[in-house]
Parts: sequence; structure tokens; C-alpha cells
Amino acid sequence: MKRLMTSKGLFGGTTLAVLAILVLLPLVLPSATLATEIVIFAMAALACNLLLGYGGLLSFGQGLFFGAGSYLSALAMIHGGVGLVTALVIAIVAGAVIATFVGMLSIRRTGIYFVMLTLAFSQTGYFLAYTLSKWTGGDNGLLDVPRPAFALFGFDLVDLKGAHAYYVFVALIFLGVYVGARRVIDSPFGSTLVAIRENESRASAVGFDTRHFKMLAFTLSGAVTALAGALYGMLINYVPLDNIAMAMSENIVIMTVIGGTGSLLGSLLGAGTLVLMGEILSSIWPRWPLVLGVLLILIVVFLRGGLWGGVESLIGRMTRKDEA
Amino acid sequence: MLNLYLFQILNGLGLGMIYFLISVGLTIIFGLLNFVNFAHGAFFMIGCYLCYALLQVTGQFWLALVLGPLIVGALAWGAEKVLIRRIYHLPHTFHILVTVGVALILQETAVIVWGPVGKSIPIPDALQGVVLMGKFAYPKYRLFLILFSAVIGFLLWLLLERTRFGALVRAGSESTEMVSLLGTNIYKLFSLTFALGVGLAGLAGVLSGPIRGAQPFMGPEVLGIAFVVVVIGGMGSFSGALVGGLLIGLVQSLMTTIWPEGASLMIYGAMAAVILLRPYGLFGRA
Amino acid sequence: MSEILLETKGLALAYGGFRAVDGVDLSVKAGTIHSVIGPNGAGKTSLFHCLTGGRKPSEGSIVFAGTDITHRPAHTRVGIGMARSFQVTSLFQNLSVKENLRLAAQGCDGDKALAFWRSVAAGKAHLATADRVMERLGLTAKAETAAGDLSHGQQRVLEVGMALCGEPKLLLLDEPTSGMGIDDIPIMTHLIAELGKDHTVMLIEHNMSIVMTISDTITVMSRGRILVEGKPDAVRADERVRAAYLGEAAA
Amino acid sequence: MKRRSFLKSGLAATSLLAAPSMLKPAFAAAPVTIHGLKSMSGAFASYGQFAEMGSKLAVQDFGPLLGAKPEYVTIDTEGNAGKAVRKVQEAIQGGAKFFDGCTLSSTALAVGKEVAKGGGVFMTPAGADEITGSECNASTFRWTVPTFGAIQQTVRPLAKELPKAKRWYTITPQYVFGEALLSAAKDLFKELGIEHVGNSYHSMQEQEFSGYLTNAMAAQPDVLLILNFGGQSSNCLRQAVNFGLKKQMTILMAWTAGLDQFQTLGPELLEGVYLGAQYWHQVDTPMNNALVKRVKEVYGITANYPLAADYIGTKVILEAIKKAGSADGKAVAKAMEGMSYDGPTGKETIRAQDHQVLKDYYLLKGKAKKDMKDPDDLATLVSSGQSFPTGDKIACKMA
Repeated sequence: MKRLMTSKGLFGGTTLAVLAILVLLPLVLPSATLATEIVIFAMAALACNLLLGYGGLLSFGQGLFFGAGSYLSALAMIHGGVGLVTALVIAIVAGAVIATFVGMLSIRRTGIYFVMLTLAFSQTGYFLAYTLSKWTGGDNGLLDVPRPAFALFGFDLVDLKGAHAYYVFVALIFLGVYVGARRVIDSPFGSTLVAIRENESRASAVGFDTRHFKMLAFTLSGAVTALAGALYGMLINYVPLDNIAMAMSENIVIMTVIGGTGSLLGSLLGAGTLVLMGEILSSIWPRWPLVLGVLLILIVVFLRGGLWGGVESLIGRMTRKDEA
Repeated sequence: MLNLYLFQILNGLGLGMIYFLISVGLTIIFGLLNFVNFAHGAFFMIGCYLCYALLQVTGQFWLALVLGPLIVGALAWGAEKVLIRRIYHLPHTFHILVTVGVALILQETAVIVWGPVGKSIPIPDALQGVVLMGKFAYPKYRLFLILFSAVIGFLLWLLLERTRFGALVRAGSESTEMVSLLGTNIYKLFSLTFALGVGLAGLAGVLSGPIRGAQPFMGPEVLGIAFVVVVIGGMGSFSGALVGGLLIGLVQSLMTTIWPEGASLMIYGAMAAVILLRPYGLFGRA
Repeated sequence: MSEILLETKGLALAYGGFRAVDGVDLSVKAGTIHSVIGPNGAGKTSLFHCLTGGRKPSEGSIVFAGTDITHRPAHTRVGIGMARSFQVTSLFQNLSVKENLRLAAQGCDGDKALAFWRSVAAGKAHLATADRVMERLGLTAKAETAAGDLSHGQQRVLEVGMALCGEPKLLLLDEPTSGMGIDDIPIMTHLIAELGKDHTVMLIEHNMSIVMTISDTITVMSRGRILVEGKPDAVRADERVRAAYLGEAAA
Repeated sequence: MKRRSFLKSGLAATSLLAAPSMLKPAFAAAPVTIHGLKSMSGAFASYGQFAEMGSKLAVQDFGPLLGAKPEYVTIDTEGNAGKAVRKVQEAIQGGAKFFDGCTLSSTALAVGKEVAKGGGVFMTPAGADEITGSECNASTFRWTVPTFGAIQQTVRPLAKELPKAKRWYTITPQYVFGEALLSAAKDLFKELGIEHVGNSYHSMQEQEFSGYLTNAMAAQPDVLLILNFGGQSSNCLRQAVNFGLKKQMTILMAWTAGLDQFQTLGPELLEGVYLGAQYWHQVDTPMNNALVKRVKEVYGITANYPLAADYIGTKVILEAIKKAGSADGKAVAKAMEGMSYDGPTGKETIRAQDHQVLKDYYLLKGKAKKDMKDPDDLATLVSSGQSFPTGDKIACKMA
């Protein structure tokens, strides 16, 4: 089973599964926009997973990075007239910088104090966004966020106005992020992060300055989360204040946990589950968050590996039977 | 103008005592069980609704004041037996996730039982009206709340400092092993403490009912306040909850006169500053 | 042989009014096995904390291989050639034996491991170190076993092995036999003696009999100070040492 | 072995995700479908459930339209603007053209943009003036009276009723909507020669108003004008009454949610308080009387603001489709411009220039418990009338 998760090669193993899911999503779902939303949140969950699943760091500040990515990329496009690629780069850099700052301060504490610090910073970001209504639109949100064509060196290459075109664009970025994240996890950095999660004092004793590793984890996570935020703003042509709210942070964490911490594929599964629950259950029974609550409890008590962990052990059992 | 500030200080004290009641249960549970309860606000909300429901049935606020916290405590006691006890040994992260789940369940259940529209809760007849102080007026009910919270605080202090139960709880927060060695059933102690802490959230809910009304979605906001208070005072510290509550109450109250726009920002900023500068709060232990 | 690798001067560590370490002058010669023993509360562990950087000394200095390291953070002491084991087994429980050792080897490079774009597989040197240490510990057969699944004795051995991966000049071992069964103790004693052949070892021990056979020098501590220092035979014969231990037994 | 397990994992994952494909037919071409944007789950569920009743009833009671019975689909906004916009995009891709609802201003603004891009029609009862102001567009229509009218129709008549009340204090939520109400109030104060003795801003999540009320007490005003809405205004009023403010000054809540909020507050708190409202079930107009009767019949409750607003919004779209004789979004939008019809507030007209419905706004006064004829007889009508920005005060520049 271990091998399944850590299989070598960037394009082997789960990457193929991700590719298959990305191809199938828009075909089986009622719309490409729904598929796009899932993939965008999967990206945010994946970034959260890097912190939580690999570094053991529960950040309630992911909404801050997500929101910052949406706001800053949108503002750059609206007021600076920048193109798609530049806007995304701005989001990535901003996310990385903000996350480094938040990380630098938050990792001075551990456990619940760490969580509270990340929460306090994200709340501060929220109040900032809501106070600077001249720029952000405050509680009305930032309207008319463009979705420019994909352009390089001033040439418009692909128009992304269509739902399917945009899906393909987002899916390709996700694939890139996924492959990159796998690389990160298989790197000395990734393995050290796991070591810190497992036993921080031991990691420090063998020579790692654990603060640097946690901080870099924040930087990478923030960059990817902000990228997701920017893509989300372009998807709905709008940046609601919700993007930077505590509920956003909470949702990202819930997706990560439901999908399964400690495996990147789980993030896709978690985001898919939560978004689709909202989609399907809300039309059947408006009290569906109750089901979500039950699911969350069941997962922590019985299935700590999350849904993907469950799928894995199921496959494990089946293959063992095959061998017998 | 000076009077205004004086009155805001009185008002802040009142607010602070409510905040103390909201937070003290959270801190007791953290102190003994090292358990992080994100459902604290949801139990507060249930307390509010029980105040409403018991008033509907019995028409007696005082009965609601006794029964409400007991029912919430019993609910917590049951939850501890079937669920919470299974996850003590896990890291805080998992406590948070499970109790977020519990909070969602409680919130949606409240909507199912009492509907999504909030409920108003009348102030008991005996406490209707205001006390006049110059050109200011202060509600009798809030005065009652200050005194009642002070009494509850004192009783809690007696319970924790002067009884065998309290001694065990304090010993338990140092080392659970030691308490087991003393021949006490540590699980029973845990269940009772959890029920006590959550019951206090229920009590705060019942008491806040006439001020805030009952609303299914009030939990997260209350939880936020409780955490800010507890973190500033020191997680697990009884006196920390008292001083933290009063501090936040005063700051918030004075800020409404000085710089209202920054009130919320200020509170989270203060929390971040305290964690960074005094990691274990004003009264916490390392 | 007589070059001094580690030296403390007037080292003290106070907790409030209590001086756990109270003016210790210690010299560890390169290439020796140097044991620090003493009854409970003698200040051994506090001294160890100062040496590894777990605690900041209140007074005095620590010089290692010619550099003053008194105020260096713990993790940076690995890079200059100090490695430690823990009294209570402290491993990466859910990771394999090999991964434990590989991480320990990687630790010596410190922040170089921040390279998130590289592959672990590219760090061949670290893998080789892990293999070599595994061989030496006799754990090669258990390479893929999770550390937490090893027997207690094996975990203690791995604990010492973690310190070895840094190819340190000085090995600081904190009660390596702590909690070990009678049957496992000779294995550990043998391992330490072996390590002593090509490392300088400083050993903290509670149990006097174990260190007698393998140590070159023994320092006996009592109440935060050095009571006696010398060859095992001399220490064994010393009246004050007996009194200190007897005092403990009587208490 | 390895490859096979990957294959299986892929299949397992995709079959899990394939489940919702059954949703697909939901947007298949139907006769005429009205999509109701209602906050069914999430923190605004109290509003959504009544709003849904209204839209459903309007569709259900409408006769054949373009040769078939019109249909209705609810889209749950989950109280989240992002979700709402994305679901609307999806519906538009599936051919949806007609939308009604959205409580939240932010959601309504963003949804309006999407519907406009798709060339549809969107009628909303949301509060933000930008909907028929700076962010107006060809597809979006608004039933609710803007902040300007709400202030004009509450402050002005109250000032007339209390000629001696010259000192007013305001409590304002510090968000876009609150600022709009406040600036409208300040303009009117100036015109009426009222002294604005102070204002307290509070943040978006505030639920504890004792501090602000203390500030108000210190200013010793004749009238306290409360400019927040929803749960905040309930708590603000509740605490104001607790502090005995009702005895010291007159209280006016300019923007209430109407009956469902009054039911929550109860007569003890409401007695003697002046209340601004978009709709009131006791207003005597032919259409309103019919609506109240019908709602009682079908749902067994008294018609309230969310129900009435979404009922009429939906009905207006259906009427316009009938008038246009086509389900083409642009044609229907055109038909709505300038349309006059019998609404729950009487004769209502859709102004072509900014797509604002011109209708009455009400000033009510809370009744004492002993004067109530039934449990919903919580307030009495003081005055009603229409005030809308005109001429160059209209911020809308329709493209």
C-alpha cells in the first residue's frame, strides 16, 4: 500500500488517475463550470494538505491566501489592465509573500495557539478587505472581474470565455500543480516536513531548523491557494467578501480532511465531495450541513485517512485477495 | 463626557461578565482534558433555545435557568461517552474537526426544531426596567447578570479550589496518571468535567437569551469571542477567563465610543499580540 | 589522543533558586568514551541539556572543537559534529527504519533539504549513509519496517543509530540502555564499545555497572557538581562515590 | 499488480464522481422555466423558505404561457455569493433565461451581471442601490424601494408627526448599504432642519449594541434612527428597549424585514416603535387582499415580505413573457420596461430608465398587545408613499 502513495516517477501512478478524473469530470457532471469549481477548490485543498497532511499544521488562515489571490489578481486586471498570465503571477507572488509572513509569526507557537494565530491573521485580512470598500467593494464584493484570453508576448492565443475552454485551462494548471506537489512531497523538503510532523524535537535534534521548513511549507501553500483564489475570481467574474471569510478557511480544511490528509489525490476527492454535496443535497434537503457534520465525525473516528484512505485500503484488500 | 466613559466602563464590566461565563467552560475543559471544543458556541446556542422552549412550556424563567444548563450538560455528558472520549488521545487538529462536526449538527438540528427564524425571549417580570444613573439608564436584567455571574464565578472557584472534585481536576490537568494512581476513575472525572464545562456554555446561553434572542447561526460568533477571551487570559486558567473576559468587555465597550470601526479588528489583533508576546496568555502556565 | 574535544568552564543551570548544574568544569578527550554518572538528581540530565542546546546555561561556557557553542541553537550543533540520542526513545514512529536513518543523514545538511524541487532519490549520499549505519546496527533486515513496530531493544539501537548518521565527532548518548531488558543490555554495551573505536562518545548513565567495562574516563556527579573523575577502577574504589550512591539507596 | 490497483483506484474515484450525472436533465429545454434564487441552506435560510413559497405560488397560479404550463426550479444560493453565481452560470449554459430572487445584495449584484451576459431577465428584491444605480444593466430589475425612498418615506412622515423632535441620533452598520441609508438620512436632516446629534458606526458582525446605545443615551436625542437590518436590527432594538430607550426617545427602524421579523421580536418590544417596510399584509389593495387570502389557503400563514416580494417578482416576469409573446430574454426585458401592473402595494410601474419598480414604502408603528386583533396584527399603518431619485440623481447609465 505504501508503494501506491509514494510510487516513483512524476507521471506514473496517481498522476494518471488525476488525469483520468480531470478528463471525466466535465463529461459526467451537468456543467463545465461545476467541474471547474471542483478543480479550483481541489487546488486549494491540495495546498492545505501540504500543510496539514504533510506538515501536520492545521491552518485556519487558508481563506486569507485564497481571498488575497482573488482580490489582488482582480484589482490588477481591473485597474492595472494586466493580462491573464500576469494576474496569475501576481496572485502567486502575493500569496507566497503573505503566507510567508503569516507562517513566520504563526509557527512560533504550536498546537491550538498556532491555529488561533492563523485564525487571527485571516480575520484581520477579512476586516481589512471589508474596510477598504473603495477597492474591494466591501460587502457588495468586487464586480466585473474579467477573464482575459490566454496571451503570451501580446498575442491572444486562446479565448477562455467559454465554460469548457476555461475548464481545460484550469484543469491543465491543476495538473501542473499536482505534478509539482508530488515532486515537492518526494523531495528532501517533503520528507523533512513529514519528519517534523512525526516528531519535531527529533527532527530538530538531527539537525533541521524546523522553522525554516514550516515557513517554506506556508510559502508554497499560500502561493497555490492564492492561485486557486485568482482562478475562482475569474470563474465567477466576481470576488465576494466570502472569499476571505473564516467560512472559506473552514471549508478548505473540511475538504482536505474529508478527502484524506496525507495523499494529494484525496484533495480532489474531498473538494469534489463537498461541492457536490452542496449541489445535490441542497436541492433535496436544505439541512444538508447536518450530513456534513456527521461525515466529518465519522471520518475522524473511523477513517482518519479520509475518503481516499478508505478507497486505498479497499483496493489493498482487493489486491491481497487477488494474490491469494 | 467623563460620565460617558464611566458608564461605558460599567457597561464593559457587564459585557465582560457575560464573556467570562461564555468562556470559563471552554477553559476548564481545556485545562483538564487538553481538549479543544469548537462546539462550545453551538452549545451556547442550544442553551438560548432551551431558555425559549422552557419558557414556552413552563412560563418560568427561573426554572429555565436551572433546567437549561442541566439539559445542555446532560447532552454533553452523553456526547462525551459516545464520541469525545474516543478522540482525547488524538492531536488538537482532530478535536477541532470533530467538534466542528458536532457544531454543524447542533446548528442544523436547531433549525429543524425551531425553524430558521430567530426567537425572542422576554426578560423575566421581576427584572424588567432600568436603574437610572443621571442621564444614563442601565437595565436591571444586566445588573442581575453581573451579580449572578459573579456568584457563579465564586461558586466555581470554590468548586475548583476547595473540593475534592476540584483538587482532582487540578491534579488531572497536571498529570492524568497521578489521578489514576489516586484510585479515581479518571474517565468519570473527564465526563463530569466535560459536562460541567459545556453546561456552563448552556448557562451562558440561557442568561444571554433575553439580551440576544435565540438564533440558529449565533454559535460561531460566540465561539470566536470565547476563544479570544481564553487565549488572552491563558488556556486552562480560571482567573484568565475572568480577567480576559473583563478586559475584552471593557475594550469593546470603550472602543464603541473611541473607535467603533476598529472594534473587531482590535480584538483579533490583541489576540495575535498576546499569543506572540505572552504565549500562554496573561495567566496561563507553560 | 589527548586533544580535548569538548570543554565546559564553570557551567551552571539554575531553575529559579535551584541550581541543577552548579559550576561544572568538564573536559572530554577526543577518541575516548567518557561517561557521566551519578545518582538521581545529580544534574546529569541538566548537564546534557546544556551540552545539546536544549537549555541555555545560566553561567559558564561550552567549547566544542575550538568553537564557543554556549549560545548556539540545538539544531545547528549537528552541522559542526555533535549528535545526540534521547533518553526516552524519540523516533519517527510511522516511518521505516531506513527513512529514519536517511532523514538523520539529511539533517546534517540542514537547510539544503529545503530544496523542494529535487527528488529524494537524488540524495544518494544520504541513502548510502542510511544503508551503512543500518548494516552497522544489524537492522538491515528491518529496513522497511516502521520504527514503531520494532522491539524495544531495537528501537534503542536505532535511537543510537540516528545519532551516528551525522558522522559526528562527538556522540552524546543519554541513558542508551534506559528501559531495556536485561537480555538486550549486553548488545547495547557492545555497540557503544564498538562506536568508541572511531568516535568520541560521551555517555550519561544512571547504572554504574554498565559503564565500568567500556569507559575510558568516568565523571561522577552529585548535587550539580563534579564529585570524582578518573579511570573506572579509581572511581570504583572511591569512598565518596560509594557514599553518594549509598545515600541515595538510604533515601 | 501495481498498474491494476491504479486502474481500480481511478475507476473507483470516477464512479463516485459520476453520481450527479442524473442532475443533467434538470436544465433540459422546458416550456418556460423560472429559476428562483433562494437561500435555502446557510445563514439566510429564514428568508429563503418564504421566498421560495412566493415564487412557487406565482408559477403555480399562472395559467398557460406560450402554450404550456410554466415551470419552476429552485437554485439554492447556500447564502454564498460565489456558489450562487456559479450555479446561475450553469443554469444559463443549460438554457435558463428567467431568474427571480436573491436576498443578499452582493449575490444579487453579481448574479445580475451573469444574467445580463446571458441576455436573460432577473428580478430581485435585494437592498443594494447599485442594482438600479451604478451597476445597473439591461437584464436586471429591482422590486424594492431604494435607500433614498426608505428614508424619505419614514423620516419625513415621522418628522411631520413629531414636529418637536429636532434631535436625531443614528446607528449605522459600516457597510455599503448602511452608508447609503446614512447619507440619504443626512441629506434629509439638512432639508428638514433636523439636528443630527451623533452617529455610531458598528461593524458587520456586531451583535452587542450596549456600547452604541450608551453613546446614543449620552447624546440625548429625541429620535433614535436605526439603520441596520436583519438580525442586527433585531438585537439592536431588543437591547435598546432593555436599556429603557423607548421611554426616553422615539425609535425608528428604517429598514425592517417586515412581518417575519416582527413575529420574532414580539409586541412587547415593538409597541410604539416606528418601522419602515417594503410590504405589509394589511395594506388594502385588490391584489394584496387576494394574495393574502391565497397564501393563507395554500400555506396557512400570513403573507410576509420575502414571500410577497418573490411572488410579485416572479409574476411580473411571467406577465412580461405573456406580453412579449416570446421567451426571448431581450424581448421580455423590453416588455418589462415601463410596464404597469397591479402589485401588492397597489399600482406599480417599472421605470424604463433604471429598471426600478416604482412602488410604495410604508411607515408602520408597533401595536400594543392589547390592541392586536390577531397574532400577526403587530403594527398599524402610519403612512405610505413613493419617493425615488429622479433626473440626474439616477446613477444608472444603461449601456
